[in-house]
Amino acid sequence: MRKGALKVIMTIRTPKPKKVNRAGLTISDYKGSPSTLCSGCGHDAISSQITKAFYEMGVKPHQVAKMSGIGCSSKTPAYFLGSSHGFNGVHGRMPSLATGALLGNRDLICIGLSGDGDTASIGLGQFCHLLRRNIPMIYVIENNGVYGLTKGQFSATADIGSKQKSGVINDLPPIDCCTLAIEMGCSYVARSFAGDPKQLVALLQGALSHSGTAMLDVISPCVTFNNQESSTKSYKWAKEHEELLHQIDFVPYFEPIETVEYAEGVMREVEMHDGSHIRLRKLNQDYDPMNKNSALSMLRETRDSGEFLTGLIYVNPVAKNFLDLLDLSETPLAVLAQEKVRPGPEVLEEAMRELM
Amino acid sequence: MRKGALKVIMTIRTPKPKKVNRAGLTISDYKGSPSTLCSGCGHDAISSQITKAFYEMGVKPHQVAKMSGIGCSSKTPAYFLGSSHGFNGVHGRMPSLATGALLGNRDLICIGLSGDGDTASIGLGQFCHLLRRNIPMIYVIENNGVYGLTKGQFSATADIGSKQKSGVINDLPPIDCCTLAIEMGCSYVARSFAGDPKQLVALLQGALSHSGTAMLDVISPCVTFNNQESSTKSYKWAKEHEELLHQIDFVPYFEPIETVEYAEGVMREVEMHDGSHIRLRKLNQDYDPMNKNSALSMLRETRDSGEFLTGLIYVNPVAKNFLDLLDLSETPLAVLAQEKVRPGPEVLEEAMRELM
Amino acid sequence: MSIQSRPQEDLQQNRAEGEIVNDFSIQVATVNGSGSQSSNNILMRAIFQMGVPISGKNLFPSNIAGLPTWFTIRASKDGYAGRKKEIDALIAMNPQTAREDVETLQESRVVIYDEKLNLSQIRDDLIYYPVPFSDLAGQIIKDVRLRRLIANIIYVGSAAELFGIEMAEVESVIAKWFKTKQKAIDLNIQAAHLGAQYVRENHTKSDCFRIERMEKTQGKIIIDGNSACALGSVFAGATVLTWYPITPSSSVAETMADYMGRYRMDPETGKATFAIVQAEDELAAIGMAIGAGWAGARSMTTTSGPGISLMSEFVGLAYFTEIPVVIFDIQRVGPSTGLPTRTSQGDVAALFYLSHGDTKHVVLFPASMKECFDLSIQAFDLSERLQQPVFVASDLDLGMNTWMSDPFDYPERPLDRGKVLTAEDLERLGGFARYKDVDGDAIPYRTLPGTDHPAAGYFTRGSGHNEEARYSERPEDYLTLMDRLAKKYETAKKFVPEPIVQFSNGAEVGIITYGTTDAAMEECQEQLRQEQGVDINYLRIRALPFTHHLHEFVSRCQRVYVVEQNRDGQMGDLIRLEVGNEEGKIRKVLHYSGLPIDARSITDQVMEYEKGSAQGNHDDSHT
Amino acid sequence: MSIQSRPQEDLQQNRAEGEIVNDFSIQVATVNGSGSQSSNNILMRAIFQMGVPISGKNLFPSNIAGLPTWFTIRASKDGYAGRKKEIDALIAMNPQTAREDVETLQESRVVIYDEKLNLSQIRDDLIYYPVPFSDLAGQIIKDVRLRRLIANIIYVGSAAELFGIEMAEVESVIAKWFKTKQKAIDLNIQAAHLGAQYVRENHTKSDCFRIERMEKTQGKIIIDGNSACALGSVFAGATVLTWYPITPSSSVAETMADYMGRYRMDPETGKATFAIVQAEDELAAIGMAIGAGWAGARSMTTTSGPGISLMSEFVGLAYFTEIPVVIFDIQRVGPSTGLPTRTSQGDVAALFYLSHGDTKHVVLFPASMKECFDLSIQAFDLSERLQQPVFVASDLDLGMNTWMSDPFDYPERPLDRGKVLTAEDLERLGGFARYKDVDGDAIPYRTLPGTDHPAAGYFTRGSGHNEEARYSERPEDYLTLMDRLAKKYETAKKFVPEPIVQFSNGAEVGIITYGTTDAAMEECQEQLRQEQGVDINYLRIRALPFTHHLHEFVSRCQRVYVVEQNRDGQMGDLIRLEVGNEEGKIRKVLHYSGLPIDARSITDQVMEYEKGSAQGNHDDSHT
Ligand SMILES: Cc1ncc(C[n+]2csc(CCOP(=O)(O)OP(=O)(O)O)c2C)c(N)n1
Ligand SMILES: Cc1ncc(C[n+]2csc(CCOP(=O)(O)OP(=O)(O)O)c2C)c(N)n1
Ligand code: SF4
Ligand code: SF4
Ligand SMILES: [Mg+2]
Ligand SMILES: [Mg+2]
Repeated sequence: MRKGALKVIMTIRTPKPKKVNRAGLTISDYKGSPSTLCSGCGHDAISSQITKAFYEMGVKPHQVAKMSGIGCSSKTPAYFLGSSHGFNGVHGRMPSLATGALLGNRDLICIGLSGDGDTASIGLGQFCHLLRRNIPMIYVIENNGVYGLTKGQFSATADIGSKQKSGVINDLPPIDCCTLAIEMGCSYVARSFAGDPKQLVALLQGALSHSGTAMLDVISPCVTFNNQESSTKSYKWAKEHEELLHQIDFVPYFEPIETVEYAEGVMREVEMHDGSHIRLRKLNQDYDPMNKNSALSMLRETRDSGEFLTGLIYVNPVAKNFLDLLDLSETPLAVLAQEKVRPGPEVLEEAMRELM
Repeated sequence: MRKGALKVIMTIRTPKPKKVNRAGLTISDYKGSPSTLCSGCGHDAISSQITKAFYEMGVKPHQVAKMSGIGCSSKTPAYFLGSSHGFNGVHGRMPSLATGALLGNRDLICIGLSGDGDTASIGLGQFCHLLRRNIPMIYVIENNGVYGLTKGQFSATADIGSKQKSGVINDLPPIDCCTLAIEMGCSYVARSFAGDPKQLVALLQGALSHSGTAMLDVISPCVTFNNQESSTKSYKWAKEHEELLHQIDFVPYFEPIETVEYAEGVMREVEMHDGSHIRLRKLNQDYDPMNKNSALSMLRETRDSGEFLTGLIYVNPVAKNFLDLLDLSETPLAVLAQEKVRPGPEVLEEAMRELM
Repeated sequence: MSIQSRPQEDLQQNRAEGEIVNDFSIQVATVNGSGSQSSNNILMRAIFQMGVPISGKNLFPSNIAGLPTWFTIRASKDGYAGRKKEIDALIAMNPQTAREDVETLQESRVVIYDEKLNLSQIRDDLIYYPVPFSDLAGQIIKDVRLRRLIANIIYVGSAAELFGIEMAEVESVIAKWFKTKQKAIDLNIQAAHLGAQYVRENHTKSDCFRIERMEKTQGKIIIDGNSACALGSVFAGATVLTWYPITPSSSVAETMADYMGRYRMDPETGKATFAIVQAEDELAAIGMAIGAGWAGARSMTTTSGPGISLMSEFVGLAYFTEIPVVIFDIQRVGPSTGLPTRTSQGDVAALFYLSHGDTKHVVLFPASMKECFDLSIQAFDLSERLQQPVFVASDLDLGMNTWMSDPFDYPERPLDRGKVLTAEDLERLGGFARYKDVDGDAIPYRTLPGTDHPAAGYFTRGSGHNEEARYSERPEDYLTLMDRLAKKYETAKKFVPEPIVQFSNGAEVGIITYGTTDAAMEECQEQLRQEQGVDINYLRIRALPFTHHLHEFVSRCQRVYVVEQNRDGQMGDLIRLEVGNEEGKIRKVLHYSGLPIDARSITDQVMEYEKGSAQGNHDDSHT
Repeated sequence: MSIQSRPQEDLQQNRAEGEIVNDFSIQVATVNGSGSQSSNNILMRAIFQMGVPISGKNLFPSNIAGLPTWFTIRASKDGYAGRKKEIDALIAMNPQTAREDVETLQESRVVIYDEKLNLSQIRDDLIYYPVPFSDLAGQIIKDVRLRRLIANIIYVGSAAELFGIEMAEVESVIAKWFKTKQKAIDLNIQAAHLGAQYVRENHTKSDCFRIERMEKTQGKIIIDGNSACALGSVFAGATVLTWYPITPSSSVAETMADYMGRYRMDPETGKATFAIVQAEDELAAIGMAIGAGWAGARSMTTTSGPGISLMSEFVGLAYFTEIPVVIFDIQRVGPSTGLPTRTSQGDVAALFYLSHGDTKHVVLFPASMKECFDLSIQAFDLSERLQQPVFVASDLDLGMNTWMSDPFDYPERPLDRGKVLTAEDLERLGGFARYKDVDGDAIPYRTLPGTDHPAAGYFTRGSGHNEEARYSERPEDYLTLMDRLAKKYETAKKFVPEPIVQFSNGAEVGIITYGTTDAAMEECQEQLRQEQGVDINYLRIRALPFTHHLHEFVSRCQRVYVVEQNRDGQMGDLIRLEVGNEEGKIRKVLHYSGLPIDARSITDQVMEYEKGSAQGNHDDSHT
């Protein structure tokens, strides 16, 4: 039923599948090299949705910078947008690389791919500080609750009480990246599931329209090390427990918004930075993702009740991002001409005089 | 008036000033070398209260391990409990050193001193992971909103919009260490003020009676770099805006609990791990520090309303600490005899047979 | 891809009357995650049980499933355990690489392959044995996934039949391998027989390779270096292990966790006499280990290159504050992430100089399974004796590949906990100065936190301090401290394991190695003697700092070749600093492709030099 | 405490007919946070304005207020800027240290002190000038806190009177110093006069030290090395600075922020042509800088020892992925936290070998204010030309002390942005291979993210890659990559600044230094010539890698002394590796107390060696 309902909506949303998008490119222009991940890995599903979202938004691949840390998840930037620049850095430190890249070139459309270990274990500090700065980028956590690439050790989002193949049991509470992100000032916080392509695409498109950090905590099952039914990061559990906060329609700025009639409180519309609209259609209750406090309470309640809540949990479309705050020149710093960056001889003389 | 009221209470609490405490030691046995901090520095006030609390609780100095990172705050362990072991490590990484020390010797009574830069900037990751593990120790943040030792740069708890002597302005939101601590699973979360010695002593004694991580976020003005009235970390501002959540009496396990009559809902009593009691006396409203959600809401509300809330914000006296979870031998690992740690020849033979 | 360019060895040469017995290599080319690991092990162990020395090297990709993997079993009557450059028998199971794998073989080598791949057209100078593995598998099992697994054990049977590996041994190994899983045992034995039978009925042996029972493996064990280090640590009485997962070091910690759980629970209390903590990263891992070492525990951490870099600051703290901690570096190919599943000895300089300022560290270099065990134990003694970090530098080849070894000997010496003062000592002495050189060996005394004496406490700090451990910026205090630390490094020379030295009369050439490189040396010496008539003196370094033996060795040789597995000849440089390099006497023989070094490469490079013609990649910019 | 043990210099010796003119040192002993910094500067600048070359060294504790601090002004007619070991005139304002300060003076030196301290009983071989500073201060100001400040300026007046520093200059400096604050100006001038007057009326000069007007400072500037590096970076067109505060490097970033704000706002748009970000720690600081360098910005970070250790992993990434970034290391005394407010050259080995695996880095060593400016600029050109990290190794003495210098010259060469391909280039070439050595210099071409061409994109990774930047574990790809990186290091030799070399006829002795150590060399050479009749050849290293000049220099000397400020002789070792060390020709002269090196210590150690009697602390374990 849900899926059914979703389909209807999607037809409203999805620009009729064309051969080429606004950038005059085909979907295959957004593909990358073949994946070397395990077949069935959630990460590959996410790569496909990223490919789709960027294609549908008509993003120009050369403007994109794909950043990542280390892990199976962090390998994925090689598997989409093959003609874009990509940077697979060191473990847990992608946030600083991405921050630097955007300082150097503010025009880049930056997407960071990370894992739960890369972000919540070794990378927790940099992750938090990135969010505080509201760096304008999409930050996707491909959350499977384990270290995939090193063969199944627990990450900081592993379920408490969960068991490794080796028999070791995890007795530490998992970090909730969404709550943490909101507390740290993140201005676009969403949770989704690799097995829910439609929602994921919509959330990615919303993220592309956002002017600050858009953090997507995406449950992405590791079929090799953490897909047993008991795991809250398994396909089965996620499918069975997924609770949609709302149904999401995304209307890109370049599409006409047909005004559809809705009963009172059935739909909320969030206008994004670039003029796109995110439409949230009520499911159980009317939910306001612009209210930080209710977002936090909602997260706490569902966590306590063991629900797996997905959707756009919090958004502040007008928050100033870090580059705005730095008041940087419109021209990317990387390409400023010598005249702009090397003051003239008279300036040096002035400086010298002051020191005499 | 408040202070007056407090005094009364204190007389109930404070064991009549004796020459020596239960350990047969005088207060001067709990002092350290003379401070080299600026006169008037909040950190020195905190050192005095630590001295007092440990003296009054009759803690044996040789059982204490004082840990710290780097900063003016991190120098303070040299200024109290001079006969205890102390470890002034590297910047931002005290949590791991303290964790290791307690793994090595579970009998140590561990107190960590840190600064807001040491904890919330460079140390944020380790801080969060320490809290997740509920390491049995007292963790004091001497929070002045600046890097004192490096002469006044902003830390991650600096007020948004605050100005450095150099004129640089901070436009990032401060991290709220109490909220963060609760989210990370800390089991004793308090906020206090270097200028409120009585409350601080009570909170420290409560912390000494706690079996998990006790995190005290103590506003500790930097008189040299961040004491201007506008700063929420200044003496003046803190004095004027301090809102006591409740008045705290601490009754150590070794003192008789005189039952005092109270009107309904006027007092809450928290029994601590070691049998001590923390008595919280209602001020404005009755507050339950055992309820995580109300603690988080309370923190959010007061933060939004710009109040400076102090007191015991959250406590879970029964949470299992990390050493319990590891099921460690009662004898500290550091002093286990060779027979305990080197298996016999027959064991090696068995291992060898399996490999043939 | 293929893992090597086509090497040049003429088979006729080493063929004794037409047959090559117990001296060849079998390589299984497959994909990882396909479950071939167990069948490869079964094949290897069956040969082992026939008394023939073996070694197994697994060349795997840095991902989890679906990429090419090569497992090479070397049977060597002489017990050579180093990598053999040339593959004698290929079992081609991986369509992705089959062609290239076949192309890189030398003539008249053997190819056993899945019929469907039909490789026989590629070259006509090889001996082919096609087998319809999946069809055969289909005969005994329907489930498609299982069929893949079964195909693996079928090639074991085929190979056994071809090379004369007794089926009885194969069966007993299978039984051991699957322990109590009777169904699995039966199924696998059935499959093995099927593979053997097919070969018997459809092929006639036309190659020259044979396994023949001999007596060289009785009482030997098969193990990998990481397990040996883990066992060593268990018997060293290590009590705290804090680590962060990284290939190829993870299995040290994981194996140790198993052993600890079995051997180190206190029988009386049933409680753990150890703590193992997976930290959030390497900074935390080393921080915890140092904290534990400070508290008096025997603490350790395990990592590889990137982790070593992250530990730099903390290691400097431990050096400067004199805290014992043992750090295992299972080296992989760097710099940066490099090749996480390939081997190297590239961290020598990093380890020796680790951290800013004037630092020099103690590093141990195990070269065998026995040494992984023994030096792990010694590392803890050294670290507590010297009160400083001690590194154990292993590598992926040593750590993750399977080696044959004599069983380990139970340690004779009791634990050396170093200079620790108890409350009684303090009572007697009336106090102590933490950083005072009382005994003239530059090693001070320490007390452990929790020691019940008013004079026990002292303050540890990474900033300047005097002998009483008080804060000091005085130039004279700093000089005293730094000079003592330098002197302590001299003292270390008395405690570290001496090099293994071997002189042959009249030999002019000296060769120096360390760690796994040694595995190729016995064979290399044989090649130099047989093919070139060159006898050599040999020294194997087992530790930094160097001992006087190095000076003596060099002075007794005309030319010294330092053979190691990194680009810059890092140990060679340290040796030149130690003993000088008069007229380019110290030369570098380097191997850094990520594959374990092989005897042939060493022999060839040494002879190149000797013929006064050192050129090319491995030329040495310093000479 | 006192900052030095009592040195041995006989005053008579260098006294020209009873008077010592423009060649002595004045040390003000006070406590930090007492506001004496400005008065010390005023005193120093007054001498400067009299045409007498000066240098100022501030020896301060690692805390914020209340601990002993010594500011030493050296007036040197010969323009010697290195530290002078012996103090000629002490201004004793700090009760905590007064006694020891006085005790360590040499005979017939001067002591100006606060009467209350009455120091005159301590020794009778000194010349004392007591002054009641606080009482005098009380005469002109009531506020107790201000009185302390005023007392400081009073001693300036007293010293001026005693040593013949013209009051007019003192006044003009005060006016300059307090800029528009007229009240402060008047008050300070009044106080200075009061101090002078008191001395005039109560003391008769009985010492031999005098300042006399000369013509050696016209057109000179006074600056510290950190400001010079900051200015250099501003004119280098640096666009991204990401940093984390740490003494003694912080003022590079902070001064740069000032200059950027003034000189680098785009006049047209009013927007910033730069970004300065205070990161959360050094891992983030270097990560951001590398990210920015990857994006094509001229990026930099500033730090000191502990930060260098924390940057290890990331620097290895930049080396291996070939990303430009400039790293300023303002060295302090390590290992660990060490002495944060003392100077050393202890990070040479750490910088050269930084990170695990086979890495070698480019390091520049400025030795003067001009070079801080020039080499900062060159560092960015080098880094983008070579596509790798470049370190600028300064130190606390150079960076935070005040030096006299000629004004800086405007850079002649335009920015060298290195091999960057534009969309047009790509169109023409039809593509590119990121890691291919097209030009034979081992430097590949890169494109910047955002380049509008379908062939522009490539994937950067710290793991193994081939020439097309694709993931590869192939041994041959790894060898190609590592050999090219080694070759690129050879190419770097063509671009790095050459050493400064100076031969004197027939000199047998060669001395090699780098960085601040050079400041003591002119004086040292004079001492060797005058006192020992020894002429020397001199080479000052300005960069790693070494160039051929080093080999030539060493071969032309009989004995070479490498003088540096660390314990292990780190540069000495690198030199030995480069040129060998035939019969111990390369000797180490070391200084590592945390105080700036002084000519006397070098001269003495060199002569010790020359007399064949090198012993003691500074003995060299390698010879
Ligand atoms: C500094 C460093 N430490 C450790 C490693 C080893 N390592 C590689 S990936 C990884 C964890 C990956 O887990 P996660 O981020 O959750 O990604 P996943 O594989 O689960 O997608 C680790 C520990 C490394 N590459 N670098
Ligand atoms: C790795 C490292 N980076 C930087 C520094 C320099 N440093 C010393 S203290 C400090 C910040 C201290 O601030 P905080 O923790 O708030 O302590 P406070 O001085 O304010 O009490 C810094 C950046 C250092 N010692 N080590
Ligand atoms: S191991 Fe897990 S995370 Fe990694 S590729 Fe396989 S399924 Fe995906
Ligand atoms: S600088 Fe600030 S924090 Fe440091 S000692 Fe002074 S007042 Fe305290
Ligand atoms: Mg994961
Ligand atoms: Mg602070």
